Amino acid sequence: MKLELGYIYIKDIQFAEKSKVENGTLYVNKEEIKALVMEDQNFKSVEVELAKPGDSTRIMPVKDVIEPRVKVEGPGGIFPGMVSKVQTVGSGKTHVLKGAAVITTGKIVGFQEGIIDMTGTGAEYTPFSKLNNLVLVCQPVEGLKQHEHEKALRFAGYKIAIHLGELARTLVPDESEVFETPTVKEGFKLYPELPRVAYVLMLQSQGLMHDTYVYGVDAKQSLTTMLYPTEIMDGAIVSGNCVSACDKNTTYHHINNPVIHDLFSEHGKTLNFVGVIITNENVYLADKERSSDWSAKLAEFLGLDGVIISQEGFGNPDTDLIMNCKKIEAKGIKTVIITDEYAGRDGSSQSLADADVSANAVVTGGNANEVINLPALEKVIGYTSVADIIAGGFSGSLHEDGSITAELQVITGATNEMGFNKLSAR
Amino acid sequence: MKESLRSITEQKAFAFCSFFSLNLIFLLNLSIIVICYKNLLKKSKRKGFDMIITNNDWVYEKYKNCSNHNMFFIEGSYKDVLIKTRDKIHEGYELLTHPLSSSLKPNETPFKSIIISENKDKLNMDSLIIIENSIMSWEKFNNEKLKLNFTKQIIEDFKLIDLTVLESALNKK
Amino acid sequence: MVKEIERAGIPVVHMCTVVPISLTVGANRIVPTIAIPHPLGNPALTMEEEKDIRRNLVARALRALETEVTEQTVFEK
Amino acid sequence: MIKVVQYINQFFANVGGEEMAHIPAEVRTEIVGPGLAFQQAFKDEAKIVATIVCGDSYFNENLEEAKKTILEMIKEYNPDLFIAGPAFNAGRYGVACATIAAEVKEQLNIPVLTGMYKENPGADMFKNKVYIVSTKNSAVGMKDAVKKMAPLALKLAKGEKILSSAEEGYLPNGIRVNFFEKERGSKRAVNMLLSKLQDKEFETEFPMPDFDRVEPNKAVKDITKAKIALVTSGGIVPKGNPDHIESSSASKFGKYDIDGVMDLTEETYETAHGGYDPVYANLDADRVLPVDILREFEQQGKIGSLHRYFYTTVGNGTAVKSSKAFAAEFSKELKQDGIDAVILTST
Repeated sequence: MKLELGYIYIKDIQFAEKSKVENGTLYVNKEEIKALVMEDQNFKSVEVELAKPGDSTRIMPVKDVIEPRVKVEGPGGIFPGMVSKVQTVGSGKTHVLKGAAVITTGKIVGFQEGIIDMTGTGAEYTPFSKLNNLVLVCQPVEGLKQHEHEKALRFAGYKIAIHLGELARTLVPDESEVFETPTVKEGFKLYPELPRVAYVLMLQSQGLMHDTYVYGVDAKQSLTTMLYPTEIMDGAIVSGNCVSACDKNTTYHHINNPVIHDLFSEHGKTLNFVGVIITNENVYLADKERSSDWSAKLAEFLGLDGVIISQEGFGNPDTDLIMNCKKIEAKGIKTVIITDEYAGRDGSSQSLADADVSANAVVTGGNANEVINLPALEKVIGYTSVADIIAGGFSGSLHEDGSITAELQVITGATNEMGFNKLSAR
Repeated sequence: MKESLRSITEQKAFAFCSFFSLNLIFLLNLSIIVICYKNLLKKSKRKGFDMIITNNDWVYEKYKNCSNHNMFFIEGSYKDVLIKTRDKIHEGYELLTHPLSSSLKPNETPFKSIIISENKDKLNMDSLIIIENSIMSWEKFNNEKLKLNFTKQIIEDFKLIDLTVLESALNKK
Repeated sequence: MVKEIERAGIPVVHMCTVVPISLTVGANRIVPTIAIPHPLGNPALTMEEEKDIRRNLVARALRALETEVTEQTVFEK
Repeated sequence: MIKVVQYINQFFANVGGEEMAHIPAEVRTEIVGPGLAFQQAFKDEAKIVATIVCGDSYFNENLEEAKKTILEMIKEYNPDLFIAGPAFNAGRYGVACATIAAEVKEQLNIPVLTGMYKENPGADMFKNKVYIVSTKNSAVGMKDAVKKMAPLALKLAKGEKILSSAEEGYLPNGIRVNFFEKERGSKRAVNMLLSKLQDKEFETEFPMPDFDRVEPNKAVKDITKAKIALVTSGGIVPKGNPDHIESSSASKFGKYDIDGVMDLTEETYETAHGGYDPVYANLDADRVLPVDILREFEQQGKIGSLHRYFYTTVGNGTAVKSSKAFAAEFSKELKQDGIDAVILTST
């Protein structure tokens, strides 16, 4: 399967009469976006705001971050089975508004967290402070239940991202990149000497506000299975997970999965990137056993030499991570696992809730309990009072002057477990 | 841990019941339990089905009369639920759901529901390691006492998340 | 703990319920016991029956101390 | 100007090799051996005002005495910073450096720094107590060691914030500190996998706990003559827990006299352990500490005798907290009391 990504680099975002992309600036008609969102009667009202790198702006609580893309050639559309029809994506050509993003924010439940600061200390810990963001602040109608509210917000984000992506359909990309994954047979023929490597991608799947969708299917209902890496670049996986801001994967993380990109950069040179094994992190322990059994079985069946495993979330996924690692190593397949840590505010506690001697190669995204101070910023998009009951924060977190003292775990994407950031710990 | 005298004697009675087959002492103990603690002890017990240990009244109300689950309601904290689960595992019950389910941290959500198997057996190593690590994780997070002022709405949100996360496992039946 | 006693030159038998942990911490002579809250007894039985179980377990521990071992050994009976 | 005292052994002070390892501690006011390299690195920010030279054998064989005299010597100069070594892979020298550094830090409360190869026994013993810079395994690595130790030493003396072990070059000490790498996590993972696949050396960013091995002792010749001692991590203590042993991660162990005690009863003994349901142990502590049976065996001549004292602590939690220090201490006592074998019970 072969896919060409055409990057249209976005350096600025402005409101304007007509939505269009012109020499690096994304112009957005505010009313047009509002009208689109309000098509969903679950919403009472919506605000549309801009947040650009360096602005003295704080966005919270952040539900999801989505990158505008459009399929210009090849079957299917972005977010298959979710927004577009169910069709196998991942081949042909896709254009990307690289440097832009749609951010959804909204109070689904009182305690939800997730901060993006566009400047100051907080900006260093989230990749989204470097993007030109269109932020949707949606108010639900009275009495809307959490399930419906979460779903409405999720789809609002996708809809607007797809709408903005359309603006790039006819543009000429500033830069293109081609990704190709051979079939297993071709792979053997093309790269007989290279080590066969796959990526085991663990998806959060624990229930309301903890779910991930693959071609529209809730991951907790699926057995471990395979994807071509390029399918993920067309939005085959989307996030419905909005708890534990620092290590949940946003839709932006999924569609720009760093492990996939870095494995492709070595593909055909030092390794043969065979594909992606996706597996879930269910509450039921028997599911954890079954899913990790299947990951190991698939890894063996594909004749792999090595895998990279990334988990998502805190606590119980450590058990799945160690199960996947142990069982795959037991097949004689070498593993490297990517995780983050909750080592306490002084860094002296046990980082993971599970451990095994076979997990001897670990990459860490940092200690999420580290306390940081976020300066007061001029503008806040979203709901300021939430910071008081924000995970990792405490009532003292939001000071009168608007500054916040809280743990790193309140920052969206801060200790991402796909290895999206450079933050680490020793 | 707010483990009152009531629940200690309740544990002893419960342990005796599960060991004896249906004979006089069992019935005697059961009746004693029923008489003394009927209102306090919102607990129903049928053999052969899995058991939900919870301090979330939404879970209790919803599933107390449901045919294929026993309920063990605890008026206490997230940690009390973990400690009760650990004692059960020490007695040979098996853990069916992960005690650290959901991404909510142990010093944030006050509610936790856990399912254990009803069929007693030899000590289950995996269950033991998971419950002990979960208790250590609870201790680790609660080094920092979060001074969170929960409104009624937020308490209900936490109850809802605990219920829905539990149901993502219950629908397995 | 068991390793430090062994290191001090005193033969030691580790009577414990969770054998895998005992192996992990390096015990060389291990006797598996009944249950965590009551390793050398069983409250469901009479006092005499409990003492009998305890007697067998302790006897087995003494036998373990009298047995030469070259590696970690679990004395099942 | 930061005043520094450095500790080195007989070899680095050019007194001699193993044959001179017995020399007691002495003070030199001129700069000696590695001190030159350190002084150059300090330029005028710090000055080595004295160097303590001590033989490795002397230090390790007269531990208490050596520690006391060296502390006195150091106090005289009341330095702002104390440096020991670097010891590279010299075992006894490494243990001496780490021991004296920890002692100075504890007693004199001044910043201390030492350095050695990561496999030096001194490293494992003290890396969680004092900063130990990771050096090469021989004196060939002196230049590199000073390049790492000098700046970190100055930072410690000036009370500046100490960054992660990866940035400052000290051995990981169990305290996780965040920092920004050059490459993103996924790239580091790919590189790590490639090294692992090619069986090249790589460094995990989060080490999993592991356990070393101790060989089994010879069996007891004649159990009927043997003096048996009881030890437990199940937390059995006299009623009321007189020494207040904590219910988890205990900070002490108990030593209790059971002379004449034939049976542990609900009125006399209980458990302090917080890691399991205490009901059964409180009802009859023999279920954890089999005193009743051992007394029976003692009378029947099946064992020589049951030791007068039993030792107890609380080993709470699946990852059994290595109460290494307790066991090392009471094992010495057991040895002195002529104990032939120990029965250790755990819950």
